[in-house]
Amino acid sequence: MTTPSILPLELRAVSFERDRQRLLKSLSVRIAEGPRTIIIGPNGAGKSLLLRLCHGLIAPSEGEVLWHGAQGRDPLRFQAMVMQRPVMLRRSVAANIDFALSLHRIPRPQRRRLIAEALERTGLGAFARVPARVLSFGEQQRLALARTWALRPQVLFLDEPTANLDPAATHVIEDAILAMAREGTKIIMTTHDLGQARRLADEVMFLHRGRLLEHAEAAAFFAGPENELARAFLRGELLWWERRELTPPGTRV
Amino acid sequence: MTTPSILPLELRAVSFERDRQRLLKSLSVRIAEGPRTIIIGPNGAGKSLLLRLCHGLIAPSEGEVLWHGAQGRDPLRFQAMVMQRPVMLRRSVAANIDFALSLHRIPRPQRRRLIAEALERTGLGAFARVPARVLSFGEQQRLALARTWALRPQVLFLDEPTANLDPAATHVIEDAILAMAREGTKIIMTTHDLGQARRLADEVMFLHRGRLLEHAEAAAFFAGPENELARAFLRGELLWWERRELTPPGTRV
Amino acid sequence: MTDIGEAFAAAFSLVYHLDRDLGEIVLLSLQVSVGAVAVASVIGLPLGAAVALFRFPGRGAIVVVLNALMGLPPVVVGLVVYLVLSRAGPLGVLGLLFTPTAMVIAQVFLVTPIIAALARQVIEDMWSEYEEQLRSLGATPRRALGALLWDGRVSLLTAVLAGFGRAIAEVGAVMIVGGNIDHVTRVMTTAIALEVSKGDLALALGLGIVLVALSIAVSAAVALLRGTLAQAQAR
Amino acid sequence: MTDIGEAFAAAFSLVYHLDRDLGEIVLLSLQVSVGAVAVASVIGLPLGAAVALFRFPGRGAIVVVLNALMGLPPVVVGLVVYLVLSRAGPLGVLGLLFTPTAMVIAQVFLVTPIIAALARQVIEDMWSEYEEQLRSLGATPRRALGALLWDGRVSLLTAVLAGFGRAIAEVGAVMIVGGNIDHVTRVMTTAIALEVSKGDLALALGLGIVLVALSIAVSAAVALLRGTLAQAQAR
Amino acid sequence: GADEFITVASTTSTQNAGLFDHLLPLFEAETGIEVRVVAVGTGQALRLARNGDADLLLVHDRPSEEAFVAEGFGSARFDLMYNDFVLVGPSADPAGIAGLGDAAAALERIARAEAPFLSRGDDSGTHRRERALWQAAGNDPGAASGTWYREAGQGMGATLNTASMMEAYTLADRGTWLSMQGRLDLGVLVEGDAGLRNQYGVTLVSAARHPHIKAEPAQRFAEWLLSPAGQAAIDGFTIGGERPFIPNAHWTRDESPG
Ligand SMILES: Nc1ncnc2c1ncn2[C@@H]1O[C@H](COP(=O)(O)OP(=O)(O)OP(=O)(O)O)[C@@H](O)[C@H]1O
Ligand SMILES: Nc1ncnc2c1ncn2[C@@H]1O[C@H](COP(=O)(O)OP(=O)(O)OP(=O)(O)O)[C@@H](O)[C@H]1O
Ligand SMILES: [Mg+2]
Ligand SMILES: [Mg+2]
Repeated sequence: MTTPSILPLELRAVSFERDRQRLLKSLSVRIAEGPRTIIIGPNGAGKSLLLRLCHGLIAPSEGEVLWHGAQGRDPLRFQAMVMQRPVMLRRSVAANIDFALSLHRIPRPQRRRLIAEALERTGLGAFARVPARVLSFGEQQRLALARTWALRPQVLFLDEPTANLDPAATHVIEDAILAMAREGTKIIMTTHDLGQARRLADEVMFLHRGRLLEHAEAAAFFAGPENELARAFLRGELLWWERRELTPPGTRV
Repeated sequence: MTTPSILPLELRAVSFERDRQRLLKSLSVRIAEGPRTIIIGPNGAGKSLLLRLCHGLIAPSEGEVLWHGAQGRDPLRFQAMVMQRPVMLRRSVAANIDFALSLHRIPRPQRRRLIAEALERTGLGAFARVPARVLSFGEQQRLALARTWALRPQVLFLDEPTANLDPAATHVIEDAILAMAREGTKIIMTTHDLGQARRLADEVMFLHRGRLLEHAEAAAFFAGPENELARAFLRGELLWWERRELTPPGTRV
Repeated sequence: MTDIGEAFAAAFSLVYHLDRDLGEIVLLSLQVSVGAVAVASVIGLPLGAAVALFRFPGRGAIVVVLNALMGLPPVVVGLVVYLVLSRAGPLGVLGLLFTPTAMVIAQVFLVTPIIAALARQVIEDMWSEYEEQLRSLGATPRRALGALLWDGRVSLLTAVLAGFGRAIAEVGAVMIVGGNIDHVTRVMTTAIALEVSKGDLALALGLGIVLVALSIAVSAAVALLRGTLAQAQAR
Repeated sequence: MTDIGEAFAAAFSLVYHLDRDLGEIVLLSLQVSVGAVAVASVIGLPLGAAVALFRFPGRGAIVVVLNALMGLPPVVVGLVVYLVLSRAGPLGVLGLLFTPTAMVIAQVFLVTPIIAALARQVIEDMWSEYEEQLRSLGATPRRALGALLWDGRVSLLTAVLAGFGRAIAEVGAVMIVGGNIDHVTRVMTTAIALEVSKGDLALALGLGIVLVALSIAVSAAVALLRGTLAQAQAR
Repeated sequence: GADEFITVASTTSTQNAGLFDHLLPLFEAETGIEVRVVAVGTGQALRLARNGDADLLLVHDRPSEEAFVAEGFGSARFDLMYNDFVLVGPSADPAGIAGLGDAAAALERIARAEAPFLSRGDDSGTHRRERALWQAAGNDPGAASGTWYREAGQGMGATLNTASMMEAYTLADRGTWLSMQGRLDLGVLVEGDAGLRNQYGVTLVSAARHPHIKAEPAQRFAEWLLSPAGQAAIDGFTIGGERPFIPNAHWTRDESPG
């Protein structure tokens, strides 16, 4: 990709409100080109909302989302996202990818090659002509990844992309994410798998009840976060947004 | 629950076919009262199909699904299931549980207590009056668990119930599953988290391309499965249903 | 096109001077159509939902027929109801012919298939999402049906409005079984037809404008109801 | 009730002796209604989808009006089209009045709001699921609209059938702009109305039975198409 | 409204001309009996009465009214009033019939010129008269249906409108003509022929055939129409200064049917 990057991304005092509830609370953060950004936090912290907000799918109630490198270009055209629950069009697996490619004006002959390649990489080659909606959920998640990769975005948002994947597939997808990052794709991703977060993160954002409580280098964060709640989270002691002493896993069977 | 159990469950040469494809191939298995049964296998192996088949949501194309203890009772009334993607009714969180309880003819005053209890256990107390469909997916999965538990089934099917949960929630849900099992609920569950499988399983079923390749004691299975593909799966070397040498996880960052 | 200008003038003067006659006709139109749609909804919504839910032999044929009956010709329905309610017919003794009740009955036959066919489609689309979840929770078909009708309430309202549209606009059936009797069974559409046959096109159009305004008012009221229903979370 | 027996006898003898006149009338009915529904679909489906997709000031009002226009009275539509096409009207020079083309035009006005309003509901329900995914993939509104229309094809067919039902059954508009002229603009519904006014109820009912049979045939054909469309996966 | 009412089946021509709006308030004020008029095609009106759905019949097709009585559905029929039919057409008058005294001859000319002629085509009283005139002219235009001879299959008002649009000739009853002429590009070309006379009659429905019929109030209405008071009321009804209906009852109270 030789076109200039739309990054860095800056959120300026961004809040998101629904039904008179502040779900994201005055987030300010700068996300630069380069490091793989992993967002972690308990269920309902606002991780998915934050990704959708950065990606431009929802608009902030207050504050601004700025793509400093966009230079008048539509930033959405250089991003892609794998949603937590990807929506499959009522078409074949191949047609789902083909549709995404056609949206990006990729000429038809080229598309066939890209589709074959994407299916190959995600182990869906045998499913090309199967209706996408009958796939198992793990397969659907892989198809969503295939559909996104074929677009070769500058910025790739991933919302728990391996939640439904088997161990080997998770492994391969992690490898692929690393490979893309090496080729210059900016990765912004959420996960509940702390092992995965350790493996993939260059920097970590810790979200809690709609607040960004910590934004740090991965090594420093996993060594010991500054924030007390983040520490509790890493120890598995942050339950329903509250600190609790829980029996350590493994001792109970 | 003093009513006699509907177990054991027996599948006799069960096959499931769609669009001229055999998705489950001649499964025969007996699932007895007591041990927690964990089903593992790669994406698309047929785990969800198998659960739905046992639960009676889909009918086998060939073979029989028998609940030997049913004694003329409708076995579905003594089972519950947390689906891989639970469907939330277009109502409040509390009303979703209330609906499930009302289906089981639980009188209204009792319901209120059960709802409060279920919400408490899954950390959703604050969300009682929120529309269920706006919950985060982790919260939805917890609601699905709450909805099912309130029914106090004899047999509980769980399809990757913690895929979207944060670590502490996963921990608590695992504890709750163990507690229910201790109280006599039969657990039949799938997961991609091998650590979780180790923690929860009494016995393991390994599914691959619609075939049941191994059904063993958990300890024996995790010590070293008889089946070659199961061994590859445990080592994370079973990719897209095929054995592959993969770089071991952790070595690549 | 002067007629169209005249028509608006006529419409405004009709409304402005709102004479008792017009009020009476508007009211009867509403009573008959709302009544018919209410009855048709009570029959059609569960019927459509049932066809969507149940699998039985001949179901495909029933869907085809239901869809076809959306095109039931009002005049034919009017005739059949006339023959049944006529003094010479089986229910003649009830003396319902040329009464608003007869008009409601005829419209129920027209509107029920529309509501049922559209509801079937809405519920069938939802059923593909809900079926396994509801069955897993232990819902009997009857409870599943209720849950689907409630969860689909916003979309189903459009089906009901389509039925209302047919009822308020149709003239063939109410003309035959109502007889367009002044002060008794004259509704907006039969009044319009009368003015057309008299050749007073401006007045006919004026009445037409009033009728369309009436439809818009009903539709706006339903939009408010829709907003309330969309927010209603609990049962 | 002897009339109903007579009616079936009349219907059978009509079909059995299938005289040229009946064939002509059936054919014209189909031509006019299918033509009108085709045009109305081409306008109404994208229109409904657009209203479902776009957020703009006054959108709520447009939805209300669209829903209300499902109840556009045929007689009024017929009158307006009549005034426009009449010699004194702005398009009088075209000489379209009392031709099948005029009937198609009038029915397009009747059917388009029905198809658009029902399509809006279908697409809006889908849009809540698809919106973010399509926008994330980079779909322009135009492409999103196309994708929704294609993915909703099976449900939208019911909306189109509802429109067809209105077209094939309505008599008020085609009567006014067509004139029910024998061998020129006489269709099933106007023929039925004529037999009613003549008092030949059995023949009217017989024609009605033929018309309903025709609707069922069309609906069955659509069911086949629906099956094909449901299976069509790729574009 | 009164609680006692009767149902009268009538033709659209009388209703469209506005006759009932003029007569009914007078009768209701005098007797307190409400009269409900169902105005439909002649054929349908006869059918309603035959089924016992109307208490009184007021139409203008003497042969079928008499047949109705002869078959026992009606108990008696009386002449009530008359007007006449007129042959109207475009002012260009392509067949050149203006001023002819003989309607049949005028039709013959129209047929020869193949000038557009719009028939009611609905088997109504007017249509039956038109067919009789064609027969008198020795012509059967049915074969030309769809070409210059067109059958509208609609009521009088719509047919006049259509004829005006198509610049066609047509046969109209004077009542409808008078009430609509201002809006039409047509003129009266032939009138006054004895063959154009249009007799309206009132027929009592037989209570023997249909016991539920409200024979007594229906008879009161019929008697009132035929009485000097009713006849005067009809006489006093005008449209734009012209009398569309001329009363001609020759009935006396002794004739009252049983
Ligand atoms: N209705 C259907 N028609 C055709 N194929 C289907 C249908 N339902 C499921 N399949 C196929 O059956 C296979 C097994 O599906 P299933 O959902 O059981 O997988 P799974 O083991 O649960 O996978 P995952 O781990 O991804 O949840 C998949 O390959 C899927 O594509
Ligand atoms: N449209 C909405 N209206 C009201 N509340 C909402 C809406 N969308 C999200 N929420 C609430 O906002 C909170 C954050 O949601 P979000 O989906 O971002 O959580 P998350 O961090 O992604 O959680 P998970 O780990 O479960 O995916 C949740 O508590 C959810 O209930
Ligand atoms: Mg999330
Ligand atoms: Mg699964």
